[in-house]
Amino acid sequence: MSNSIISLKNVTMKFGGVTALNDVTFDVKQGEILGLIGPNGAGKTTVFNVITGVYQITSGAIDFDGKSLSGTKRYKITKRGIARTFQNIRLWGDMTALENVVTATDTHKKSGLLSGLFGMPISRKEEKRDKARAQELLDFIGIGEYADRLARNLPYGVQRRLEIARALGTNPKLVLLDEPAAGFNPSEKVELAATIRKIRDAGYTVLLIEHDMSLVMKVSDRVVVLDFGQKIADDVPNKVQNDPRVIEAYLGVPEDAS
Amino acid sequence: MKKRGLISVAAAAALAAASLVAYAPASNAAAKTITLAFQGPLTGEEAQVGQDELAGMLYAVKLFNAKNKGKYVVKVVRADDQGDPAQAAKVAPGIASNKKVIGLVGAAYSGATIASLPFYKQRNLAMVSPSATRVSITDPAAGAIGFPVFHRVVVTDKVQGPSLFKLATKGVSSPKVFVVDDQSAYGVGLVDYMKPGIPAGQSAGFDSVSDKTTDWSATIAKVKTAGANVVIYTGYFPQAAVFFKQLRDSGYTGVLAGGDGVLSPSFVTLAPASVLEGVRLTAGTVPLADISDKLEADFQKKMGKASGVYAAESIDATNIFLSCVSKGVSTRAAMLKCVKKFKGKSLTGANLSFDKNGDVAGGVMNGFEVKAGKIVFTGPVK
Amino acid sequence: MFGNFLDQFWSLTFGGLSLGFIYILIALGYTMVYGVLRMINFANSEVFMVGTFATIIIIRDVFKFTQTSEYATGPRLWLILGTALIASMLVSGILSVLIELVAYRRLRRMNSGILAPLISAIGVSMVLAESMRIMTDSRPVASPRAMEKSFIGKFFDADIRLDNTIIIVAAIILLAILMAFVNKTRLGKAIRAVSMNGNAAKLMGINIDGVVSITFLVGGLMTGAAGFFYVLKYENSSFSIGFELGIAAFTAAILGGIGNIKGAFYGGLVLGLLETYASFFLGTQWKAVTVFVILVLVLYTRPNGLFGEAMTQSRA
Amino acid sequence: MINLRDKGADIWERSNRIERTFIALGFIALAASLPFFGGTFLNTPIADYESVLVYPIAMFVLMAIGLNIVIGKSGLLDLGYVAFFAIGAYTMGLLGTRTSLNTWEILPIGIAMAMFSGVILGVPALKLRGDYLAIITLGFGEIVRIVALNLGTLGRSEGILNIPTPPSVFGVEYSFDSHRIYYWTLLILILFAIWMVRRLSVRRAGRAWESIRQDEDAAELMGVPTFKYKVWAFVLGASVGGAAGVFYASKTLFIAPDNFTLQISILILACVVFGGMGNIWGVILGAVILGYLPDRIRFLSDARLLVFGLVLVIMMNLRPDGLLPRKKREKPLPKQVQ
Repeated sequence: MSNSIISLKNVTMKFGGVTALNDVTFDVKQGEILGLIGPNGAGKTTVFNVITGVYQITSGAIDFDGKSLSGTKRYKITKRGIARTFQNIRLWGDMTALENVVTATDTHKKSGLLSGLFGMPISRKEEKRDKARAQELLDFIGIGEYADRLARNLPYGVQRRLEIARALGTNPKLVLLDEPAAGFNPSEKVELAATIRKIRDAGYTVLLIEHDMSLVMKVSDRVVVLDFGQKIADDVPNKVQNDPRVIEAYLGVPEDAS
Repeated sequence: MKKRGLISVAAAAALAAASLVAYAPASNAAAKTITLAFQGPLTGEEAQVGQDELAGMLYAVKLFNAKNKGKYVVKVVRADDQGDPAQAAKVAPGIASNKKVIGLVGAAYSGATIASLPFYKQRNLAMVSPSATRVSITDPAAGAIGFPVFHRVVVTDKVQGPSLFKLATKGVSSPKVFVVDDQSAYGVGLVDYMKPGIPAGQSAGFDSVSDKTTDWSATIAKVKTAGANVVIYTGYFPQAAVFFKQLRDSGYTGVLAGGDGVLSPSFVTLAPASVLEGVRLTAGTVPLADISDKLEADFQKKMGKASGVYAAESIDATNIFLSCVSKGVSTRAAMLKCVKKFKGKSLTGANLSFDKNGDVAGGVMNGFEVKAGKIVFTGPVK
Repeated sequence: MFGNFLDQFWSLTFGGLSLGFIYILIALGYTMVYGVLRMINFANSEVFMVGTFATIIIIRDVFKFTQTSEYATGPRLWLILGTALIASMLVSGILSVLIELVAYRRLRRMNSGILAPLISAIGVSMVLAESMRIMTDSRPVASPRAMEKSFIGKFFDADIRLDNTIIIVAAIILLAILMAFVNKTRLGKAIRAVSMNGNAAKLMGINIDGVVSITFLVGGLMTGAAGFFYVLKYENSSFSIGFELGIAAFTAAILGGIGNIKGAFYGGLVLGLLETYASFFLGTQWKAVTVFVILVLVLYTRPNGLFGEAMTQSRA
Repeated sequence: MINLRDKGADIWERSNRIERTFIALGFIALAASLPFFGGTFLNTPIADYESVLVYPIAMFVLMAIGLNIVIGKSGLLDLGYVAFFAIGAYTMGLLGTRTSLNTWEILPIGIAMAMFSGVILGVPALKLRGDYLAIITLGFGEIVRIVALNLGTLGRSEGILNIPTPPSVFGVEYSFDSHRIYYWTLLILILFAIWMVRRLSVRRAGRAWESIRQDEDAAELMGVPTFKYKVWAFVLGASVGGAAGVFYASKTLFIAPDNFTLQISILILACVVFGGMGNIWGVILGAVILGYLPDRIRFLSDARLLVFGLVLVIMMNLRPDGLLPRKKREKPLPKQVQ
């Protein structure tokens, strides 16, 4: 357990009378790609939301890098090294692709508002550095040529990738990807799988929610399965695939369209 | 469809606007054209006071023009300051630098007057205000900031405050007086000058209520717990009517009183006669109808509406300028001199002249009472 | 002071309650539109103002009352009140629908955000208030007294007045009808569907424009009723009353939790009472300050207003 | 519809440094020469043209630039902006009449007071959901006015009289009727405000505000300290309003609570939205038009506010993003996805 980067211990999340997560425990190890799957409404996105501080958990504990996350403000969680993408794309549409990423890199800027106002050298230097870094990230994700386009005018697939680039812009240790392949065609999915591995290889740890089983099984080092807010499996992909409880969970609910 | 709708709305509004543009008397080639100005709120929330005063001024001018056909044509420039000092500060320099204007009736409000004064002083334009009652404008102790151009035909709060108290408590044994102001400079000023004259033990309390208030429950509760038998409201008639109505409806039976802000022919139309019966009012002059019913009827015929609060003052103020005009005055300097020296009669027949600070000399406070839905003159307050 | 307060407690409470019900009805004009469009219907205050004039015209010009008339009684009184109520509601309701057409519809189709319609609605309120000012010669207009303000009973030490009672009872009936409409009828359900999720409702084939029009109509009807009650209680109106009451009613809607009917109800009651008590304790001049300070405190501890249903805590 | 903003931006982008300097200087020269057009069709009937240039036009422009930081840049609906204007003005009124400090010395104090009250208001208010902010700020605007109306030291409804004009600078005399001098001074303040806003817009703060405006939750989850930047937006907006207030009091010599009503807040908001929220040139244009129009149409007498209202309705319907909207410089790609 010593090399785990984040660990959820007995996490329970209730909304009024509804229990979205029930006593969930798992951890993500440094440098792995962990797939998080489950039928619709199983609580996958809720996991992302409790990790990133959108919701305060009802009970349990979440430790990141050996320290608790509880009570940490959302933007500070990001600063500590957790970044995410959104299932329904939430880019800043009126900014260019590059600006989207640069805004994320701002997390680690030292220069504040006043030094920006008076054009102090530190501010100018950081601007230059971060713009270069943002361009690098766009290239890394493979959408470098779109840098100067407004985000909302980008093709769908590029927007999805830009979400990832923006998350990487915050210089995270752990990247949470929420259905990055939603709406992709098979060839795009293959490319994406390669990209996710590339991200891992670049030293980031990845926690991945994805509906496409084959993609998850292909890229993940390990898979956690949730059903009705409870963890029902946690193992390497091919073992999970054959777990009877997992099969039941998936067959027990109507097949979902995506 | 959509666009046409909008355009027709705009066209209708433009027509409406065009029909509202003031009717200007046709100028006669031989006649001498004289321009006077009116300054006061003509649009926005305070518009009523200004519109009523403007009507008074236009009435006086109409009479004058008719009488002096072929000799003089007096025109009126309307300077709408919305009763707002900020607006006044940009209107005043415009009027001040308009060389045709040789006299100004206004400003209606004290705040707007103060904001305008520097410009009129600099350009030597005589002002006669029908309704700016704030003491500090002419008070030498406060620097007499209006000197020399400012004059007023209305008695200040300094005189009215104590008179109002006197009238309100007249004939009341062991009066307990509750005073409510409307938070305006006028209302607060009246109270400030009334306060020192209130004998010990006769004060039941004070309240200060925004002139936008509609529900007076809290003030009424205070009046009742204080056990007041005299209630004085220092504000304007629309709120006074509502306040008095609610007070009476809640079972209050004592005396009700108000100052010249309440003295309007409209006041009695705003509440049932039974409610307003016996309300006591003070003012420097009197409503046109109390001077003579014929005057009020003529006013309504010529202006198409009933006269307002400061109608008599507006007419008096205008007449001062007009009398100077008929003496041949046609420059600002001459006008200022003429106004300063003016000695004449007011509409009521009282002597009208100014002291050296611009206040109306020897102003008296008159008393009024509402009887059977009418405001009746009851003689000077002594 | 506190002893005095107890003496006057019930009088103050009745005054505050009937004012509160007027706030509630105006607040509904804001809250229903907000619920469906997530927009502040700035012109609603003038819808109210026009409603008060409709009542005055009915009482003064149709039934020919003057300040010296005999008061109406019996069936004639109820006929007059009923006519005036319905006239105010209809005038305001229709005006409200027209406002939506002129100020909102085109902008809504263009997805222009919330501010352009806000300014456009501010423009409409200026037009309405200024037209009314010109028509009324900038004067306040009185509604002659049509009914005696008689006391019909006593509650502890306070007199219960007929007009206050009518307002409270009639307002409660209107609210009950409104609740039934929103909860039970097809149209009402469509309104709720749109206010919960506009896009989903659209996908399910709900005619959004129709629903929006109906919402403005219903909000206008309620606001018009408030205009009638206002005239019944205060017996006057002026071109400028909309602004002040509109702000108060909007505050009430926020206080209760904007966007839902229950919020408007509790918000209006709380504000009506609060204003009245605060005026008594702190002086009327500090009324607005007290109200806003309490509003801040409430929103700080309950970000969705006193009785607002928590929308999802966050959209993330 | 033609997008003048984009045209302008195109020309700007195609110009080199020297050309840009000339364009900028040209505009400044044009603005500075406005007082000399009093004799032309620009003249305002009844109101004094040069006074109108100072107030409302230049004053509105300055305040609209300030409010634009709050509402246009970071998307916070502030309906009580007049409060900061009032605080600046009352600081000038109090200190100007009771101490020997002069306008230039009071200016930073007034700005500081406005900024301080921006923090006092912003810290509780900015934790609230966006829609509620509107009513809280509206309340704050009213509170400031009511306090001025009821506190003896602030002169209550009588206000503060005899506020001194600024002392002369480099031999330039400020007399109450030297409207041009005030106008040019305001122009300098406006240029300074434009410089500040532009400087901030291209850097970290500008991006933070922009991200908050577009999707606040996403911004926070991407590590933007949203609360801090919202307070900053508020405080900077307040500082501009405060500066306008100080200067205003020193121009009119007399202030009273009546000068600081909610209507001013609404008018300034209208300037921002009418001109083109978020785009500083649009905001300036909006303020110029809405400040100027009511005085230009004074010949309509009674109906001028009615017509003003109609103009708002019609223009917002025709150009919902304002006269000069914020940048939308790209043509949508054919494959655009909703």
